[in-house]
Amino acid sequence: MILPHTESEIKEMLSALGLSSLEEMFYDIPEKTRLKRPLNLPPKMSEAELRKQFKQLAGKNHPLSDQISFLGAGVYRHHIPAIIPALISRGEFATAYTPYQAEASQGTLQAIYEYQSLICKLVGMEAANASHYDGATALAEAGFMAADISQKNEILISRGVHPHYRQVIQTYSKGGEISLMELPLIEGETAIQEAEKMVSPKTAGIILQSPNFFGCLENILAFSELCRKNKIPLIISVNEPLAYGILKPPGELGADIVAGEGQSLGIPTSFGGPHVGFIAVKQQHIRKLPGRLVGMTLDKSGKPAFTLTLQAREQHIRREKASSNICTNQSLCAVANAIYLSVLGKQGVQEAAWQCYHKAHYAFHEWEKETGLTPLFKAKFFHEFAMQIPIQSEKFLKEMKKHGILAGYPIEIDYPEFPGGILLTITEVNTKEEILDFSKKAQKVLDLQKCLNH
Amino acid sequence: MILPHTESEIKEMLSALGLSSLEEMFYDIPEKTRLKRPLNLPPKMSEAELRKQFKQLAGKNHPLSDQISFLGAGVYRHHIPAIIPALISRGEFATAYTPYQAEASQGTLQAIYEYQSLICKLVGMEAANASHYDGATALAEAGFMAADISQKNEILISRGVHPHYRQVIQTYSKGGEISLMELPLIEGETAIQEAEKMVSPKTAGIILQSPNFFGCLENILAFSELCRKNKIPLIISVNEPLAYGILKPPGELGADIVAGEGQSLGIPTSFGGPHVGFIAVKQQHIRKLPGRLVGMTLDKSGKPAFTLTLQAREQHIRREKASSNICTNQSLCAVANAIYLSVLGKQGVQEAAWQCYHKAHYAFHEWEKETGLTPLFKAKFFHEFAMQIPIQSEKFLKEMKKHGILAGYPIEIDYPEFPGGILLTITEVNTKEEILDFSKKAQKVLDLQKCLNH
Amino acid sequence: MPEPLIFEKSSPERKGYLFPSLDVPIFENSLSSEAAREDLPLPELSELDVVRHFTRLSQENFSIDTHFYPLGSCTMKYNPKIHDELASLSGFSDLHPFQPEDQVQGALEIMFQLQNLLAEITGMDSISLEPAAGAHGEFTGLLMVQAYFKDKKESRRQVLVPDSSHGTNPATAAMAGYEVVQIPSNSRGGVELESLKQSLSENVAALMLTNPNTLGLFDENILEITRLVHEKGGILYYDGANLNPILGIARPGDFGFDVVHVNLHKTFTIPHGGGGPGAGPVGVKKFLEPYLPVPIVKKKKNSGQEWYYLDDHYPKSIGKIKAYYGNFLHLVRGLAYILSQGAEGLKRIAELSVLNANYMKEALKKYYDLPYDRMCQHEFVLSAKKQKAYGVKASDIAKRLLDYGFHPPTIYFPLIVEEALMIEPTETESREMLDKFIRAMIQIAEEAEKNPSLVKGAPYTTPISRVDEVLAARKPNLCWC
Amino acid sequence: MPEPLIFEKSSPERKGYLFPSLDVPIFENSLSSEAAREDLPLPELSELDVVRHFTRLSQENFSIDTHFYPLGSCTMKYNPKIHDELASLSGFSDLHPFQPEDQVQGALEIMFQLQNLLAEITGMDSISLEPAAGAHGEFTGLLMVQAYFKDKKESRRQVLVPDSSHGTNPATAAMAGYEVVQIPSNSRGGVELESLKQSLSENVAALMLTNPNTLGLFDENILEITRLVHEKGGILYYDGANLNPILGIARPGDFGFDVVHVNLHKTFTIPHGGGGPGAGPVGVKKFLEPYLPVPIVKKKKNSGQEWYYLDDHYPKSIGKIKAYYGNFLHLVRGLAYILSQGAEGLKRIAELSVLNANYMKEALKKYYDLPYDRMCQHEFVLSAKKQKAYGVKASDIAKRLLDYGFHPPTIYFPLIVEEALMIEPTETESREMLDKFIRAMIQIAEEAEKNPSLVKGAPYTTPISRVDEVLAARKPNLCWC
Ligand SMILES: Cc1ncc(COP(=O)(O)O)c(C=O)c1O
Ligand SMILES: Cc1ncc(COP(=O)(O)O)c(C=O)c1O
Repeated sequence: MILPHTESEIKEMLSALGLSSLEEMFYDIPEKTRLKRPLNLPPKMSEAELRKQFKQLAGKNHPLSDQISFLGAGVYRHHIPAIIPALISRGEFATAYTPYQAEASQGTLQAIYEYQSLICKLVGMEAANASHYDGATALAEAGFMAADISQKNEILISRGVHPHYRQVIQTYSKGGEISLMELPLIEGETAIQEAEKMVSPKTAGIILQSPNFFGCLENILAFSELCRKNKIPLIISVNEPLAYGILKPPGELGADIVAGEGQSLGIPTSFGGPHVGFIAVKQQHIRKLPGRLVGMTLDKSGKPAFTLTLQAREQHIRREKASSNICTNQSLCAVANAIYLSVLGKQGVQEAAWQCYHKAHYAFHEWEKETGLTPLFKAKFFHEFAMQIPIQSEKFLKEMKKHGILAGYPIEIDYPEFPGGILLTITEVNTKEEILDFSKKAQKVLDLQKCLNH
Repeated sequence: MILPHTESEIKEMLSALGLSSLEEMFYDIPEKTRLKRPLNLPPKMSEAELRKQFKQLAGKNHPLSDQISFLGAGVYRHHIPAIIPALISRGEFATAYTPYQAEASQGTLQAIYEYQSLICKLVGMEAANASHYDGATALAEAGFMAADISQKNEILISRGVHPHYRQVIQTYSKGGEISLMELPLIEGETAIQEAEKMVSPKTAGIILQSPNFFGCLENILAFSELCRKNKIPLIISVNEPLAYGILKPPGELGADIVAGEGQSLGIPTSFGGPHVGFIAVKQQHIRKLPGRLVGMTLDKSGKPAFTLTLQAREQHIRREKASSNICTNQSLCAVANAIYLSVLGKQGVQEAAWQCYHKAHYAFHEWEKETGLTPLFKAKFFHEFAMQIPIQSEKFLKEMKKHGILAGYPIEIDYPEFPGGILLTITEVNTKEEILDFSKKAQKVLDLQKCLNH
Repeated sequence: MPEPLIFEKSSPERKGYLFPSLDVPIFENSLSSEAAREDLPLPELSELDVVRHFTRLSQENFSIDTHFYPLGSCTMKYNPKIHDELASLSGFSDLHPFQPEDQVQGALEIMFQLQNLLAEITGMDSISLEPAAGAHGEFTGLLMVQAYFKDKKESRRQVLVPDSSHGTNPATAAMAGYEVVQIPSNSRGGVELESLKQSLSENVAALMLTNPNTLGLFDENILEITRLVHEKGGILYYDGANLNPILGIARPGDFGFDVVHVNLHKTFTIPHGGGGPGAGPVGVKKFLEPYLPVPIVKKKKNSGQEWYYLDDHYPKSIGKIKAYYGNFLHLVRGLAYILSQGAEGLKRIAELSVLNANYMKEALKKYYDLPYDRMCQHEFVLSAKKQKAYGVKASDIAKRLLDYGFHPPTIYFPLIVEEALMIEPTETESREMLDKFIRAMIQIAEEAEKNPSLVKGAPYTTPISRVDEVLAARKPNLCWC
Repeated sequence: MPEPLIFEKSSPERKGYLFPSLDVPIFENSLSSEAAREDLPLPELSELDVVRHFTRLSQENFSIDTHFYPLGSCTMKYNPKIHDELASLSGFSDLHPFQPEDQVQGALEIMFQLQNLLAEITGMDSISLEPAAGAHGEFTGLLMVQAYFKDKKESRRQVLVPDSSHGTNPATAAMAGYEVVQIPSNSRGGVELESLKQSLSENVAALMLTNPNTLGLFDENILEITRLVHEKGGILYYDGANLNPILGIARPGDFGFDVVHVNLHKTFTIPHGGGGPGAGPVGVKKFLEPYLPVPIVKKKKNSGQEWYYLDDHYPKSIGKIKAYYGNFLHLVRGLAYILSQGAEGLKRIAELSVLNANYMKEALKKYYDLPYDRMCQHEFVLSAKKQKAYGVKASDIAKRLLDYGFHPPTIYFPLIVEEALMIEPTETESREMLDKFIRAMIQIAEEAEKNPSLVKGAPYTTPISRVDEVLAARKPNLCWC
């Protein structure tokens, strides 16, 4: 990319300023800190060279579509309708910024208003913010919100919450006055009995994830009763919003705050980002929501119009008293979510969810029967479940990879209590053939290892 | 893609028509010819299945970018700025049709007006049509035009014109009353002395290509003098418009009609299509031009505006008296050309052309020196030249392919008089490294063959 | 604020694109001053200038992606985005037509499959994918007809076309060297049989027919027509631009047609690109196969493997009709469409395109004159006769529709209907959209009566007001000089 | 005709997307009625409905691709299309964050290289690419500061921010648990040194500074400021949102800053996406490295081969600040930008962004109040004080600019300037464009004087007229129910 200024224009512009060199514009910078050498960067590349270079770099990676993958663990492969990249790449969406000037930004504003509404409908809530960095940071800020609502500072968080999310909320908590206590799991589900014991007058709220990191469905209702009894908010973390195409949504089960990740809804896995978080709440909490909100209003002539609203919560007005420091969010990904939920619509989202469900259950029973893998838990699941490998999981995964299969996520990285456990995810993208292929290859790998051990 | 109608809508709509089944709408079709069976087609595929299937099919091909290629022969690889696909894929350009309603089509109309102007500037003419199917059909219709202008019917066409183009004009000529006579070549250039002899009172015009199929630059000036003397139009066929970034354009050398191919200007090679043709003329011939024309005019309020014009030449008004039957043309490719010429601009087009020129001449001398190849002709060239292979060209090309190099086009397919000749093209896309690699591999191949022959 | 011309945005020495630097020595013995050009009067802009210019221009268009676009005879249906994604795979777009066969097996397979599927859909025996558009297909078809008769040593000089035919039909026939004889339509909008009989003779090479015709009507006498022409040894040419409404319902081949062209850019969802590119494959019955343009894609077994190849061993071929092998990337799109629909899907397309058209026709016929009041197929033609009484022409109605946010129908075609408004909704539009358009048309009919100058002054909401076409033609300005 | 809501376009049972059919048996022992949801109140549309809806919505936006967009503090420069092409390569977009290292070497190489180049550009020792935006980077930075002092067993409770600072600075400091102390600006727009001295103490953890600051002014006392803070053991935090004008000219690290965040979505051309996503890498000096969020990309030799890996062996790390490793696809874009510019190119960017800003400032200062009349850097802040005398506010001027086809500047920020208009042209705009904008601003200044109600009633040309923000806040309607 080349800048538009020609040499003669530069001269003319300088002379309009009464200057004779570009350098003079920088005389406010102390002389001794002005860089006396060129930055040490590689020589500049033309567009064609860039393309070549990045194709080479991309070629050093091994995309999921070129292999069989049962990796999930918070980031899910789903079919992405072709219209999504086609629409969000439109310059008018991609190269606009925060819609501060409503009259010049109705496109973004309406799309985000629709996004907020669609998310609310999916998870059964009444208001959602205009997106957050990702599910993990959304959860962390939902934690702050809970503390703000209950005016307490000890949060009980389930060990079933995605490990990265727990790490992030841990990091965030160092700033605020929040402390975290972990709710243990029993058979893959958060132990309600333990939670009952742990709740105290200091408790600011409870965080569960459902389906949780192991894919198990949590008993949200039981926890919401516990929370209601103690007048503290229940926060549900959602990694896989598509599950709520068929599952009763947290909003209906008594969640006060739903903090989630929208990657599943039309966003590529992208080596982890950009993805998109959201925080959705019941009506009474809207003024505590962090981040931007788009509201529907009227214009001067009485026509419906959209605008950023309740900005008094935000940093650019409230500064240190703001509900959060978030400014730039993940708007374009939110638009992708809105397009996804619109084009799949009611039936498509249900279909996608049911396919995940049936395929995952098919795989579960097939693998239980045909391979040496055994289920780690008995809990109900959506499209993800943990299994025990009779050999070292690292070994197993490596061998399976040689057969062209990414055979899941080794749980013990985060849960030393489950050595040899792997987390397996099946979505509508996986085929029966792939599931059967897994069986065959897993048997082969395990047989060989048994043989070698003898 | 699913149609919008729900079952209940279909019922309601049918009943609005007083019908009880969809079938009844087709009762005008004689019963016995109504298809009684489903069409014999593969089962329908979802978007995801389509994507998989076509990726597989694409995977069975070997794109140019994954190898070293010196193939040209009328279709040229050049760097394509990323903005071209980004802009022409915009729905407003891609999913509009012929701009019959000017007020709703100023985008397309202005872009095409700019295209016409840019093409004129590149080849030195005064008016161009809004595109043609490709260079070959443009040339054929330019031939008809010439016959129309001179009111004669025998066209002299150089043997240096692209063989496909000659075949196409041959095919086209079967319709009209045109007959073709071939102008022979001497040393790769069209023989002016022969032409002088062949011109007769029946001659309707002369067709040359420059640079011609062998890459040689023709002496346009000499032919234009001959044509002027005989009051017949000179038609210049252009395969590689980029050459006119540095070469004196045909318009300045006396061409009356320039018929060309725009693929070089921002269009991928695409296995041969869609590409885009154009016909450009001097002002006095505009009413004989086939195809659409966009003109600049004013709107009711006096503002500049664009519209299709001189439509009285066209089939939808003149029917059998039209100057051509063309209706749908290659509009979107023309817009791509316009973007290409705009973003490269004066300097970029010159730079691209010079790079082609210098690289091709470097390769020519390098290969002449370092390999057993010898130049077939002594004529000046732009970025393409013919060389003699000391072994069977088929053999040579096959062996070179094994080394990852597409080593040009075997001329003898079309020119039996040059057995063992290959046509080599070097554009700005080729690197010095590739050129040197060719030398190395060509030596290897030839040495081995020599060895085997002994 | 319409956009200035790209030339007006130019500034000397500005650059928009950077090339890798030259990695070979400059060739010293360079171009002579006779050979080198002096000036290159192209504009000079930055990349941003160009992006902004063409983005803004695009926004001045109506298009399917932004507006209902019921342009009759053009089948402006939705163009699925997935097709663009597939066509842009480098395994397709980055192929050279002269690459060796082993490097393009996937491309050839696509063409082979499309040839077969189009043959099945049209009821023909063989397909050429070479023509670039419908009119190009017509020309190809007539050249085959010509070659056939030449081969049979028959000299037939005439081609018959109904007066309702598309302009390309007579224009093509003339281009192919034929004398064009026009056949009038009967009161049902079909071919007037008596005239046809009178015009038929040993001098007639072919009848070119669109059926459903450009009035959107299916000619009930189709079998009689084909019989009559065949009886006189003539060839039946089917203009398949209107194939949409009979997909899976009936096949031109089964009516007796010998040559068919189809417009992939109409029925088969290739985006129209502001006027092209399209693709106009041609199908023929067995007896015309020898004349097909070359090459045709064939399949053989090569040491047990399937092997696709380009066959140009057709000694009687009319030759090449276009350089290389057709608008290949569009063939990718066309195939993708057929595969995404299957047999049932294609039939459904036909049915719903016809349903949509009839639904609109019935709703509008009270407000606009309907010259042929019968079941239509994918489109129907109204006349603005009634409105003309108030001084409002079809073109005025068209312009006024723009203010209602609709692209207008095709107007003044077919020529046999006075003040024609030719409406083709296509099957991809929902009933709500049809209803909205119907309401707008009714409102305009009212405006025409009560406030004709309002309609005649339209459009009011477009980037420019009505253009001066007379000025454009009187002083043609085709190039910015 | 603004576009209806997507919900209003819904029709029961309509479908927009087809899945491959289920290829496994249905799991019979299905969801219980307590677990299963009853209704899913999502809209039902066709693919065309959705394409048309969002295409039309997009057209209601101003954007860089369509309009000059001199939104101060946001660096709305051109976003090269090639970057989008590169980021969409499946070798990048189709990677899972938990794929084994050997399958993502290219991705890690990109991150490694970007870490190094950003370190060089900012003059820092180490970079984390994890933060998703500027504010996120600030938070990361302050948590590191906190961890550092905790480690040193120092308890420092205050963070200083100038009154000209961006809102995220104090908000972040508060979020990180600090007491925020605001430092006033001096008459040159810089930090008031006396106040700074008075505020400094052993209780101050850090000073957060934007320099050039949000007035677009470079604080000439920068070395004195960093010296003073360091003297008291405080940390110097650099808000790098305004890095653009000093690229290759000077480096925050060389001024003495210890922590820096940069906004890849400003300086480094990541498209802003209507509000995000962005990317806000953070750089630190050596002594803060142990506290960096994990993981960091490292390189080693693996049996002679270069090998990239994710290193999370940072026992003192503040932990993770985001799931996975940052907004990776944006890192691809950021790296592409740096590589496309090289050292010279980056410096040129700085120079021309400053030239553009000063050029506009000089042209406009006769018509608008310029509170700090000195050389500016990439942006400058005018005040609509003069116009306010006629009842015309900064927001009115902003709205009126829309009618002239320009996106307005940032308004009412920084807070220390009354009726602020903060203009950042960026280097990718040509002088013609600046001149056009200048003319519009001058014309509006005239209108404000002669016809203030014209300006106060603006805009007149946008899809909607001025929105009722009071209503929006009084009766918040955040969800279509
Ligand atoms: C009935 C009919 N025949 C022929 C054509 C010509 O097709 P094309 O425009 O692709 O050349 C058209 C379309 O324009 C048409 O509608
Ligand atoms: C000076 C300054 N600091 C910080 C930020 C915050 O960056 P972000 O919006 O990426 O969180 C911005 C931009 O909004 C800014 O302009």
